[in-house]
Amino acid sequence: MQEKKIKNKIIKRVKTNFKDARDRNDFKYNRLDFSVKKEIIPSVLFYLKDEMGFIHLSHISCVDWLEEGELEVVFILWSPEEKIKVFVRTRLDRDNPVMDNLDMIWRQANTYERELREMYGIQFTGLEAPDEFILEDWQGPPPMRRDFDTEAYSNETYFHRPGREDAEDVRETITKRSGEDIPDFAKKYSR
Amino acid sequence: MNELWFDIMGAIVTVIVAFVVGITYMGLSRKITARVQNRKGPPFYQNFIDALKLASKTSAIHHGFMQHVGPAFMMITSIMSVLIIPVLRGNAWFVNLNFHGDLIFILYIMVFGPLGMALGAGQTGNPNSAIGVTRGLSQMVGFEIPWVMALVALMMQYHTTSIVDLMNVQIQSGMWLMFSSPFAFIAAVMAMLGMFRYSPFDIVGAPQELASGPMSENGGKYLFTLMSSGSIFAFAKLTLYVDLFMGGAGNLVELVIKTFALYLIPMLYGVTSPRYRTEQSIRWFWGWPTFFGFLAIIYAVVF
Amino acid sequence: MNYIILVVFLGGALLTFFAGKINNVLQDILFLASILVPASLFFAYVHAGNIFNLTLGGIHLSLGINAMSWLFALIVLGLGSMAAFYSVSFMKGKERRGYFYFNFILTIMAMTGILMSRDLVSFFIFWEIMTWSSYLMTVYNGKDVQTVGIKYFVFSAIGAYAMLMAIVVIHSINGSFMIEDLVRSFPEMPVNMQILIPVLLLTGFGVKAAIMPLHVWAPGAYSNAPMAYTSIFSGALSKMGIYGMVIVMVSLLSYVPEGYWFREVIAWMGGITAVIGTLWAIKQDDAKKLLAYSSIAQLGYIIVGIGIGTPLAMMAGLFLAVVHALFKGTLFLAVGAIERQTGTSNFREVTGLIRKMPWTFVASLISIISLAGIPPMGGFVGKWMLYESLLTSNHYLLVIVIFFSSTAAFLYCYKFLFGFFLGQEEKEWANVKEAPVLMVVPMLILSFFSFLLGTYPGIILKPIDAGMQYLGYGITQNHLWQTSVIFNTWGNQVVLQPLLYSIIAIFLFFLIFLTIKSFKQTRYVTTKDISSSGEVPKEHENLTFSVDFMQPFMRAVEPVMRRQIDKYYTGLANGLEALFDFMRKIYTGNGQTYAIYVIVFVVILLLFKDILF
Amino acid sequence: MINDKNSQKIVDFISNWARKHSIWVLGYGTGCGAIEIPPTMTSRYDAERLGIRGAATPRQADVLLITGYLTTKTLKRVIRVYEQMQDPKYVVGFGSCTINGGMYYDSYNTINVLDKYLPVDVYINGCMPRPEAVLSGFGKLQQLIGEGKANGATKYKENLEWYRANQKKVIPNWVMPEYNW
Repeated sequence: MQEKKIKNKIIKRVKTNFKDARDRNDFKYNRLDFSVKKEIIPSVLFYLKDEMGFIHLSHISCVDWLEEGELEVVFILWSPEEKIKVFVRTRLDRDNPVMDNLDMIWRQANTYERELREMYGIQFTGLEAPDEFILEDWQGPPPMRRDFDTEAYSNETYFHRPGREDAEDVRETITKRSGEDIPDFAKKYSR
Repeated sequence: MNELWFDIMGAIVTVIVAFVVGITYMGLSRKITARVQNRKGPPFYQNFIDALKLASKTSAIHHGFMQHVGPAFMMITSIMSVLIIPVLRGNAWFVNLNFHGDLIFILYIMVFGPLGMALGAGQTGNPNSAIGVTRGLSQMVGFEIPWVMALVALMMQYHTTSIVDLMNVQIQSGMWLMFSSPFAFIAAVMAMLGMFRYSPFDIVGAPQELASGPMSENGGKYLFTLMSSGSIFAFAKLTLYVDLFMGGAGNLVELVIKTFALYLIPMLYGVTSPRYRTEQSIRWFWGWPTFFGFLAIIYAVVF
Repeated sequence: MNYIILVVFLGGALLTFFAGKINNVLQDILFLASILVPASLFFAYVHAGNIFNLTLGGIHLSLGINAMSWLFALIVLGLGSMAAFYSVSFMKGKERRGYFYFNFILTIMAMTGILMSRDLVSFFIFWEIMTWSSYLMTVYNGKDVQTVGIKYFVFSAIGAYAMLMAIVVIHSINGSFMIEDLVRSFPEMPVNMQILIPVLLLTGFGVKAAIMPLHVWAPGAYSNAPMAYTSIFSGALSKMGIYGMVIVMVSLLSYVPEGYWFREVIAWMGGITAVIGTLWAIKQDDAKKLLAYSSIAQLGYIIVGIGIGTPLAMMAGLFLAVVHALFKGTLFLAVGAIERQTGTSNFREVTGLIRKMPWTFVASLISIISLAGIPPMGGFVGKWMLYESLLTSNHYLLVIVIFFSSTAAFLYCYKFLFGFFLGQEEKEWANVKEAPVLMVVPMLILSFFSFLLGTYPGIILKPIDAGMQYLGYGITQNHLWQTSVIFNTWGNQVVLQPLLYSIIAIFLFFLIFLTIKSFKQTRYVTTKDISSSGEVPKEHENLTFSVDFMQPFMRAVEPVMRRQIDKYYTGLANGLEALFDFMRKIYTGNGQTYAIYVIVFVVILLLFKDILF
Repeated sequence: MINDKNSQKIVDFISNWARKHSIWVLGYGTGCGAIEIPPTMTSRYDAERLGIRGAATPRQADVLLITGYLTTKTLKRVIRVYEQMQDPKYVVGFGSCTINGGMYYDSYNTINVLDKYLPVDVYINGCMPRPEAVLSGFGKLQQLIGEGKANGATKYKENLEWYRANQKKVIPNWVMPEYNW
């Protein structure tokens, strides 16, 4: 009960301060969920950090909504006092994903932003990091986007040793040998 | 002129004997270590094969002149000490420079090579090499103290600085200095643990943290020269201990038995010990070994 | 002839100083001439027994040379002329050259004067000229001129006052200033005078020789003076202290029973000086400071030899004095060359100069090997004689102390060579060039001599022998010293020539082996191409290991290093200041108070009349 | 005498024998395969009895053992390590990742076929190969060395341009020192 009260308080205060913040909270877990526009992301995060005690940035994640043509960036914050997580989501245009740099709020945001820049191609304005993060000398499109065909890229870039095509499926071979059927829950993984 | 050629031939024979015996000991140490660890282990001549392979490497790199000559400096130390230390008692083949140097000369020529080698290691520019060298020099300051104390005790007691004279003292009295100056022997043997750089005093090479330290940029012929110099030097050091404390040796078989018995001490101590940090190692040498060194000097003065 | 040399020096100094107003080249030539002309005059015309007398204001002054001072004059003038050649190139384009040249010549003159003096008055006058000219060089430029200058000034003053007091005491007893009279009458003096006079004189000389409690000025002064001058500051000027100590220890103290204790104390002080100097040298990051502390340590060895005072020990001390002048002179000159070419002398900044300044490296390498006492260099012969003399005279603990110090010396020796010449070749120093010929050649000549003395020590042992005979050591040593065999009183010997030939033969054999073995496949690669976990070091990445270089060793000896003599002196100074402050409070400036003091004093006198009188 | 063919044969025979029985391995343990090396070296399988032991740095090593998949990033380091080694030198590919990409065959950043980039002398098959397989692979390598057929380094030298082209295809930003032997 206590937790729900606190959560309600937080939702109320965020909503009064930021008019277009939408929440989809289910109160099932110890977490809250807000969706805001990308322009007000810095002020929302500042507010949560300074006023509500969400002083720790756990992660910055990204979801590729290919069908809707958008990239969703998720900031995951943690309040050590209340033991509550907050997900702050925002949507960016998939063709031109640009948003503000946030590493002045949390230093560790720099690392996550460099990763997102390489893996999803999101540009953070004013991000100071000249070197590559993980992908040294990468030339292709951002590899974590869903429209990136990794097998085709691999075949095109690296050498392919023939012989893999007629390789047998492991489950089929085992069932053939032992005479048993593939279990239902495993069928969807088979080729 | 003939005498000179005879001397040179004797020197070459001495060096070859030292090389063969020393490198066999190194192979045996690998074998014994393996047996202690319940392994079969390499054959005892494995280090011969390693040396031969290193010699047959067809390419080599160096980072400058000092690295190129570093192994040659190391060889000076090894061969000079094996020539000055009497290998056998009263054998015409092995009287090399026995009467041209004394114990203090030996002490100083023994650091010539490591210093030259350290310069070579320094020029590679590899940080690991320089760290290894500083560790080695620091540790040397540690174990030289008990070692010199033991030698000073011997020199005080028998009023000589010559190794040949100390051997003669043992023949005349019929008693090894190991028993007539026991504390000096203990201090010297403890210092020997550091001299041979087996674990727990293998802080110079330390393959896990320093990538073999000063040797990390040496390969092929350079490593071959260093390896053979190391085995000659090990033989020279063991022979020095035998001459000083165990009455020298009359023939090669006796020498091999005595040196191998001594060689087992640092090796078996090393098999069962983990590695020290550098300052722990230095302080270890300034603890009990130095205490025994003091006892040796008091013993030498009083008796 | 004696005083003509000094007059030439002095006139040369003045001419050089004023020639700077006319033409720089003329000034250089005059400078060289005013060092070289008197030096050659000295070696050509001055020999023992050539005495010049002068009576000035009723005081009898006398100048002459003897076998002992001839040996030291060899150090002074030999090193002085090498440093002079070097200075001409070193000072090119620097400010206040006249000042430098003037003081340089004056120092050489003063040292020559000291060696020529046969009476205490002229000795003291020249001693003061030497102190002042070296003080002016110490404050020539540098970072912390004030503290360093004051320290040097205070300690020199203490030494000078002690010496002056000794001279006055001697005159009040003897009625003569002549050193011969002092030597003759010393054994008959009362015992308290036999202790007081040597203590005062040794304090005076000990300051210049940087013996243990009086050494604090040395690191600052050596490192602050221009390097061309420091080479004679450390190489020759400190030997004046040694010269004085030799005279006191041998001519005076060996004839009285108290001499034994003096010898023991001085020898142990020398031993402790050696250890302290070595430990502090290891800690330094600045090459000048490192060499300064190393000088203190090396002077410690020399003092040990002189303190022990047996024939072999004295010979070891004097031999080390000559060799120290050679190698330490070279090393200071090398640091000067590096500082001139790169602008800094800090190990943390300069690395990898071996391919840029090969000749400086060769000179430094030979000198460092000689300093470390490794055969076949001159330093080994001196160290060997020192150990043998300590062993044969039963100073077993002192052997250990000296051996510890000289083993620990390898650490700073390696640090010096590694810091400047080895390690990664940085892009910052890619355009450094070798020093001018006039700077390199003196270094090479000096280092060649320290190599030569390692195989043919007889060259310098002969004048040393003559000097020791003058001091009264037995003539029997003459047959003890052959050209290349050194042996101790137990009869154990080291035959240097075959050893050197063997070393060279082994070295050449393996050098040839390493060179011709797979010659075509042996390649030079840059220091960036090292096996560092498969990484390619980028240009800006500094992989050199130069910070906290000897950290493991420093950790082990940390308890010793926490105590600094400097701190005690500071404490003493603060205490004295507080005492004087208190004294100041007594003088209130009020007449009434003084009246009370007078009354109290009278009352006390009256009260304790019976006890006091 | 030295140029005589028979004596050259004898010298070759002796040096090949020495090379065969003294193999210093530099393990490049990027993938999961590195965990199979400790049992191979320690008491159970004891590779040291065959003269196989670890080397600390590339300069001392004879064999480069690549245990598992190589990303483009690690490939750069592997090439550098290989080029720092001294002749004669051999490469052993360990596990199916080095042969055809293994389970990472469709990954966007792991190379699939190692021998297009480095001259592999012996492949050890398996995912993971057990220590027995490793020892048998080294046995094959010893056999090849003894016969003088393990000449991957020579192949690399001769076809350097082809290898370089392949390497530069996946490592466009090429900043390595020249390889000139």
